Amino acid sequence: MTTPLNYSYYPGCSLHASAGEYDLSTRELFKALKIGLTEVPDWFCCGATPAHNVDELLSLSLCAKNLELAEQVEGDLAVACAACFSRLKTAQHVLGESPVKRKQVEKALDAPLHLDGNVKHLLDILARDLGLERLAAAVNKPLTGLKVACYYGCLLTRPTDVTNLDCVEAPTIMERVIESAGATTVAWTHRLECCGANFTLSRPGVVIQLANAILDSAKAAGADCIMVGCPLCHGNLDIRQKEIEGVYNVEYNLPVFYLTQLVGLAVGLGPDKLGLDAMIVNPMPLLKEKNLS
Amino acid sequence: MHPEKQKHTFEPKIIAFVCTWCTYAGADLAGTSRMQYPPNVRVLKFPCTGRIDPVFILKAFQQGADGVLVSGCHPGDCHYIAGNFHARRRFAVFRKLLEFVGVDLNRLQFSWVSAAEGGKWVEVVTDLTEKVRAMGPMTEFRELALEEQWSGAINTPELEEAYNQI
Amino acid sequence: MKKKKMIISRETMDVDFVRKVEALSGTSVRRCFQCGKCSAGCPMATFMEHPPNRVVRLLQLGQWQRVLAGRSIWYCASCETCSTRCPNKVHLASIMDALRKLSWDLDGPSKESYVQLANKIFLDNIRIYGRQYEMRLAAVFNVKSGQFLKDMMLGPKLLSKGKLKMFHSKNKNMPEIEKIFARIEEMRRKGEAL
Amino acid sequence: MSRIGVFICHCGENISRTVDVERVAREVGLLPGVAFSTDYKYMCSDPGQNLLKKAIQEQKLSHVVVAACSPRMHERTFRKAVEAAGLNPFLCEMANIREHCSWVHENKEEATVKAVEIVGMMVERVKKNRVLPTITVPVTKRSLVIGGGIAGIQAALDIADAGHEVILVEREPSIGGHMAQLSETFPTLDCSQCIMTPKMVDVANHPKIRLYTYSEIELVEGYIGNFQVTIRKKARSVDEDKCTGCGVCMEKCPIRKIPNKFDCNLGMRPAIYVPFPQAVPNTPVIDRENCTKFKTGKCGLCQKVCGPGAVDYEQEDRLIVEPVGAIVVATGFDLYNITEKPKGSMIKGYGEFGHGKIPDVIDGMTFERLASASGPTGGKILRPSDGKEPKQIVFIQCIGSRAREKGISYCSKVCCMYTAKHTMLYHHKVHDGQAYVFFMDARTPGKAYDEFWRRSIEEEEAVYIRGMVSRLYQKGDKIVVMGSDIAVGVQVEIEADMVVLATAVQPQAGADALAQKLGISYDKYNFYSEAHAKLRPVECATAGIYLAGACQGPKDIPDTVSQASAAAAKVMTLFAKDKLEREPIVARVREAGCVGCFACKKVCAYGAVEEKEIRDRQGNLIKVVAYVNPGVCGGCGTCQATCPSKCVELDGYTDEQIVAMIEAL
Ligand SMILES: Cc1cc2nc3c(=O)[nH]c(=O)nc-3n(C[C@H](O)[C@H](O)[C@H](O)COP(=O)(O)OP(=O)(O)OC[C@H]3O[C@@H](n4cnc5c(N)ncnc54)[C@H](O)[C@@H]3O)c2cc1C
Ligand SMILES: Cc1cc2nc3c(=O)[nH]c(=O)nc-3n(C[C@H](O)[C@H](O)[C@H](O)COP(=O)(O)OP(=O)(O)OC[C@H]3O[C@@H](n4cnc5c(N)ncnc54)[C@H](O)[C@@H]3O)c2cc1C
Ligand code: SF4
Ligand code: SF4
Ligand code: SF4
Ligand code: SF4
Ligand code: SF4
Ligand code: SF4
Ligand code: SF4
Ligand code: SF4
Repeated sequence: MTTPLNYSYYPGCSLHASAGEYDLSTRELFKALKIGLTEVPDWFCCGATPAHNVDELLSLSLCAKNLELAEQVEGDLAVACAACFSRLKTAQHVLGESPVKRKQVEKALDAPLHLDGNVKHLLDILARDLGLERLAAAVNKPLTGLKVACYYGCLLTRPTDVTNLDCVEAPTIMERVIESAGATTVAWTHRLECCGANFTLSRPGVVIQLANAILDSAKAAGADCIMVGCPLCHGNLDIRQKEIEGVYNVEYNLPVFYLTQLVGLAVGLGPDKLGLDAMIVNPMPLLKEKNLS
Repeated sequence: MHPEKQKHTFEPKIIAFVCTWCTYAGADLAGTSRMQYPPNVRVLKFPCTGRIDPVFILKAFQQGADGVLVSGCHPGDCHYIAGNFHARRRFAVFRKLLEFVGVDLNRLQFSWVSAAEGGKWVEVVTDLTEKVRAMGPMTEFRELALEEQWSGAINTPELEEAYNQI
Repeated sequence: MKKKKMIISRETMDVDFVRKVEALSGTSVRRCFQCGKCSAGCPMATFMEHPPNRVVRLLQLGQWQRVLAGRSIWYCASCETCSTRCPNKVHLASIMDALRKLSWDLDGPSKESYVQLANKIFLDNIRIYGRQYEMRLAAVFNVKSGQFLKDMMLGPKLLSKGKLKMFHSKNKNMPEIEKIFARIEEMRRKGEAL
Repeated sequence: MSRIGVFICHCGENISRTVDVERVAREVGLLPGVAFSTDYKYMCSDPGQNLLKKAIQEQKLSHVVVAACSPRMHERTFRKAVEAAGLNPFLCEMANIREHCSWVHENKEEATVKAVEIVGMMVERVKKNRVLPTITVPVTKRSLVIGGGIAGIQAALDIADAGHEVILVEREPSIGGHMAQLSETFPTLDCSQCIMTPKMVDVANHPKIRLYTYSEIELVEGYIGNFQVTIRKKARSVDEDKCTGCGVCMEKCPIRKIPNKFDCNLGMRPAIYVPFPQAVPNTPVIDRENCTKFKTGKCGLCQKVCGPGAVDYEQEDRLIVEPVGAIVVATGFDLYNITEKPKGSMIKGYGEFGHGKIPDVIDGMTFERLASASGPTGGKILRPSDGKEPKQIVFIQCIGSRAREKGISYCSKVCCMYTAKHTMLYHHKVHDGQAYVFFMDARTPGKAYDEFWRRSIEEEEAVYIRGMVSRLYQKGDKIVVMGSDIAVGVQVEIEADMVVLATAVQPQAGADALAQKLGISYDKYNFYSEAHAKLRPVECATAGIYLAGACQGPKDIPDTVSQASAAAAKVMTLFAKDKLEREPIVARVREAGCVGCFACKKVCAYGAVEEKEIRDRQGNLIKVVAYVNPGVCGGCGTCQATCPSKCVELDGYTDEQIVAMIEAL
C-alpha cells in the first residue's frame, strides 16, 4: 500500500473565473485518482506578473502570506496555474537567498516566514508523487491516436534553478504525463515560447502575434490539439484563437485542453465533469473523430 | 615627506617581518631610489611570509617592539606558489587571538609590497611609525609573562582550527 | 527618432540609480559583456526600441533616463528567456522588474501607459478584493484607457461560457491584505525599503 | 664559543656618508662572541675579499657578518669568499646597512645607531647558523614525455636531437593528437597532415626515442633527476614486432560499423583498426569491446589472414618501469561536448541548442574532419544527416567558453581563428554557399592573425554578425538560428542547412588523475598550473616536471610548439649537469617529535612532504612521520610555521636563528 496523497490547493484567481473548467477538471481528476485536495481557506491573489513587474516587495509579501495560509492545511501545496506556481516558487527562492529581502517581507507581514513547505505544480504531482505507472494504471480510456502538442510556455520551467520542474530548455514532463494516458505527442518548435500573457489586456496586438506563431508551429507539426498547464496560456490560445485566425486569415481549429481535462478523459471522466463545454474552440468534433467521446 | 626633522620624545620600535622576494626587494628599491623614511624599522628577512610563525610576532612585542609589520608578495604573486596564501589564512585567525590577549591591533599591520613598490614600502613604514608613535609605547605586553618555551606554546582552539582549515 | 548625442562623464553617469537597480534585482549590471543572447531570444524584442542587451548597456553607462523614457521595459513580458540563457548570469528579467519599479516610483517618464494602467488596476484589484476579477479588470481598463470597443467581441462569448464572473466573493483575509499594503508603504516612507 | 668576524663596508661613500662606520665597527666589536671587527672602503672588491679571507685564517674566525649592501647584491660573493677561506659558506651572513639604512636616512646619528642594531641582529643570528652541506642529487639523463600530440612530438624530438633518450607515452593507438585531425591550419592554411606526418615518422624512426602507444602512466615515484615511472602498456592484441602493417586484417574483419573517433564518429572502422591511415605506429589494435572473438569466442579471422602471425588474442597489459630524470607533460585538450554533461562536472548543457541532438549541428573538430582531404567525405563539406551540401552555414563562436553560467569563464583562444579558417575553407569548397558567423569579439592577437580574420570577411565574404544566438531548432530539413545583431539592435533569423559550434577547449579527460600521480597542481578546470605565469611558464612547481601545449591552457599550434621547445630546453638545461646542486635551504623533520598529522603536507605547494614509516628492529610499524624530500622542497618554510608540534625546520631560517634576531633588539 502506498501512503494516501493529500494536498492543500491553491487554484489562483483565474481558476475561479475564466478558467473555471481547469478548476473543475482538476478537482474531478484528483477525486478519480484518489488524491486529496483541500483548498487553502481565503487565499488571495499571488500578485502574478503585474505585482513583481513593478513591486517585487509586494509580490514577495503576497506570496509569502499565501504560503503562510497554506500551512493551515496539511500536505504539500498543489498549484494549477503556471504563473502562480512560478511566483510562489520564486518567492521561496528569493526569500531563502536574500536575508535583506526576507527581513523586509517579515516586516511587511509582521510575522515570521514559513518557507519550508513544498510547492508543486499539478504536473509534478502526477508525474512524480503519483508516478507515471500509477497514472497509466488508472487510465481506462486511453487517448489512442490523439496527437498532442504540449505547450509549456515560459513560466513552468523558468527561472533556472527555481521551479525545478524539469530541464529548463528541453523539458519532457508534459509529454511523459500525456503519453502515460495513451496519447501521442508531437515534436514542435514553439513549446517554450512566450505567448505574451501579461499583455492580453493592454496590448492584445502583441499577444495575437505571439500566439499565432505558437499555433502555427503546433499545426505545422501535425498536432490535433494543444495541451496547457496554465490558464493564461489557455486564454491566449483558446479564447483568442478565432480572432487570430481572422487577423492572419488562417484556420487552425486546434482545441486547447488543460492537462487535467485530457488526463481526465483518459481516466474515464465525462465531458460535464471536465468543463469541455467551456472551451471556445469546440473539441467535440475532434474527440468524436478519434472515438474519444 | 620629512622636510624638517622634528624632535620626538618617543621613538617607537618597529619590527618588519618581510619576505625576500617581494617586500625585502621593495625595501631595497626604496634604498636605491634614495627615498627617505623614519629609521625606526628593523627588517627581518624570511624566505616567504608562509614561514612567519605568528609566535614571532608575539615574541617581538614581548621583546619591546611597539609595532610589527608583516609584509609579503601580493596575492597570487608568491614566489613559492602559495606560501603567502597560507600565511594570510593563518594571520586572519592570529589577529583574533592577539585581540583576545589584549594587543591593540593597530600596532600590527599586514601589507603587500612588491619588489617594484619602493614607494609603497616607504608609505607603509612611515604610516605605521607615525601611528604607533601616536599610540605611545607598548607596555601591556612586556609584562605579560609569555611562557619561556615559546615554540608551539599557544595552541589555542582558534589556532587549532586555523591549522585544521589549512 | 532623433537621437541625442551621449555625453559621458562622471556627472552624467548616474551610478546611484544603477546601484538601486542592482539592489532591487540582486544582479550585477557590470557583468554583462554585451553578447546579445538575451535580445536574440526575447519574444518582445521586436516591440522594443532598446532590445534587452541595450537596456543593460545603457545602465552600464548610467544612462537610465534613456531607458525609462522608452517603452522597452513595459514591453518585457517577464518570460525569463533572457535570464535563463544569459551565458553570464545576468538576471535581466529581474533588472526589468527593478526598472519598472523605479520608473513607477518616478511616476512614469514612460511612453507606455497602457501596460502601466493595466498593472495599476490589477494591483488595486488585489487591494480592494484580494483576488482578481477579470471582468472588473477588463471593464476598468477599457473605461480608463478609453478603448471601449477593444475586445468587445470577446466579452459576450466569455459570458456565455461562464468565463466572466460578475460578482466577487468575500475574503476573510481582506484586513490582512490592507495591512500588508499599508506596512509596505510605511516602510518606504521611512526609507526602510526601496 | 664562536669567534665572529664583522666587516663594515664604506661602499665608497655610499654608506660612510651617513653611517659612522668606524663607530659601528667599534661598538659591534664589543658584542659577546665578536672576535674581530673592522671597516673597509670596498668590501666586494678583490682587496676587500682578500681582507676577509685573511682575517678568517689569521683570526681563526668561526662565523662572518659582512655589513654592506643588500644580500640580494653580494651574498653570493661573500659566501664564495668565505668558502674559499675554508669556512662553510652558510656561516656567513650579510647585514644590509646600505639599502635599508644609509640610503634611506639623512641623520647620521640615527643612521649609525640603526646600523649598529642591524649588525647586532645579524651577529646574534649568525651565531645560530649551522654548517649546511650543499645538496647534490644525481641526474638520470633520460626523459619521459606524456602525450603524443604536436606538443609531445616536438618536445621529444628536441630532447632526442640533443642526444638524450626519450620515452614517449601516448594513450591512443597512434601519436598525432588533435593536429593530425585538422584539415588546414591558420594562419597560413597549410595542410596539417603534410606538416605533421613527417614529424610523426621522425619520432618513429628516431634512435633515441622509445615510443609507447596505447599506454598510460600508472605510477610516478621519485623526484627531479630521479623519477621512477611505471607505464601500463595496454594489450593491443597485435604483436608490434611481428606486424608489418600490411592491413589485410583490417580489410577482412567482418565487423565494420564502429564509429571512428578520429573522424568524430562520421566514418566507420573495423574492430581491428588503426585510427587513421598515416598512424604511427602503423600497427593495428583490436578494440576488444567490439571484436566478436572477445565477445563470443568465434571469428578469429584476422589471426588466420595475418601472414606474419602478429595477431595475439592472449596478449595482456604489461607494466614497464622506466627511470627518468625529467618529465614533460603534453596531454593536450578536448572539446566541450554539448551532447552530454560529464558526470560530476560543473558544466551545464546547451538545451537551447537541442543538447547537440540536431544532427546537422556539429562542433569545430567535426568540421575539420569534413574539410580534411583524408576525412570521411574526402574533403567535401556534406551534412551528416543526409549527405547534402549545405548552402547556408552558420558558425557560432564562444560556445561553452566565456560562459560562466555554463561553467567555463575563460576564452578558448583558438576558436575565433579556426572559425575564420572554417569560413574560408567552406567558401573555397562550396562556391555558391554563404557562411555566417555569430560572435561577440574577435580575438586575433598574433602575427598575421587579425589580417587572416579580416581576409575571411573582406575577401572571402563571410558575414560576421556581432551578437549571440539564443536558440536553434530544426524546422523541416533546416535549422532555424535565432540570433541578434547588437550593432543594428535587431533580431536576426537564419534558416541554415548546417550549424558549427565553436565549443570550448578543455583539458583531456583524466587530466586531474594524471596530475595527482605526478604531484603537480592544476586549476579548477583541470588545466595544469605553471610555476609562474610570466617568468616560469613551462615549469611546474614540482621540480623536474615541465609543461607543453594545450594541457596548460588553450593554445594554438605556434604557441604549443614554442612551449614544447622551451620545455625541451629546460630538460636539456637540467641534463647539462651530472649532479644537481642546490641551496640547502630546505625543510627537515625532527622525526622524534613528529606526530604524523601531515598539516605540513597539506600546505606544501611543492609536494615535497612524504609519509615515512618508522619501524623497530623487528620491523613493526611504530609510527608514520613526515619526511621532506630535499630534492623537491622549494624552501618556503610554510610547513614550519604550520606544524603544530614545531618539529619541521627550515635550514637557514630556524626558529632559533629568528628568535635570536628578535631578542637582539
Ligand atoms: C577545431 C580546431 C581547429 C584548430 N585549428 C588550428 C589551426 O588551424 N591552427 C593552429 O595553430 N591551431 C589550431 N587548433 C589548435 C590545435 O589543435 C592545438 O594547438 C594543438 O593540437 C595542441 O596540441 P597538444 O599536443 O598540446 O594537444 P593534443 O593535440 O590534444 O595532443 C595531446 C595528446 O596527448 C594524449 N594524451 C592525453 N592524455 C593522455 C594521458 N593521460 N596519457 C598519455 N597520453 C595522453 C592524447 O591522446 C593526444 O594524443 C585547432 C583546434 C581545434 C579544436
Ligand atoms: C604598455 C605595455 C604594457 C604591457 N604590459 C604587459 C603586462 O602587463 N604583462 C605582460 O605580460 N606583458 C606586457 N607587455 C608586453 C611586454 O612588455 C613584452 O612582452 C616584453 O617586454 C617583451 O620583451 P622582449 O625582451 O622581447 O623585448 P624588449 O623588452 O623590448 O627588450 C628588447 C631589448 O633589446 C634591446 N635592443 C634592441 N635592439 C638592439 C640591438 N640592435 N642591439 C642590442 N640591443 C638591442 C633593447 O634596448 C631592449 O633592451 C606590455 C607592453 C606594453 C607596450
Ligand atoms: S545575454 Fe547576458 S551577457 Fe549577454 S547581452 Fe544579455 S545580459 Fe548581457
Ligand atoms: S523577460 Fe522580458 S526582456 Fe527577458 S526575454 Fe522575456 S520579454 Fe524579453
Ligand atoms: S596484424 Fe598482420 S595482417 Fe594485420 S597489419 Fe599487422 S601484419 Fe598485417
Ligand atoms: S577476431 Fe575480432 S578483430 Fe579479428 S576479424 Fe574477427 S571481429 Fe575482427
Ligand atoms: S577564441 Fe574567440 S570564439 Fe573562442 S572563446 Fe575566445 S573569443 Fe570565443
Ligand atoms: S591589437 Fe591589442 S588591443 Fe587590439 S585586440 Fe589585439 S591585443 Fe587587444
Ligand atoms: S606537521 Fe609536524 S607533526 Fe605534523 S606531520 Fe608534519 S612534521 Fe609531523
Ligand atoms: S619548506 Fe616549503 S617547499 Fe619545503 S617542505 Fe616545507 S612547505 Fe614544502
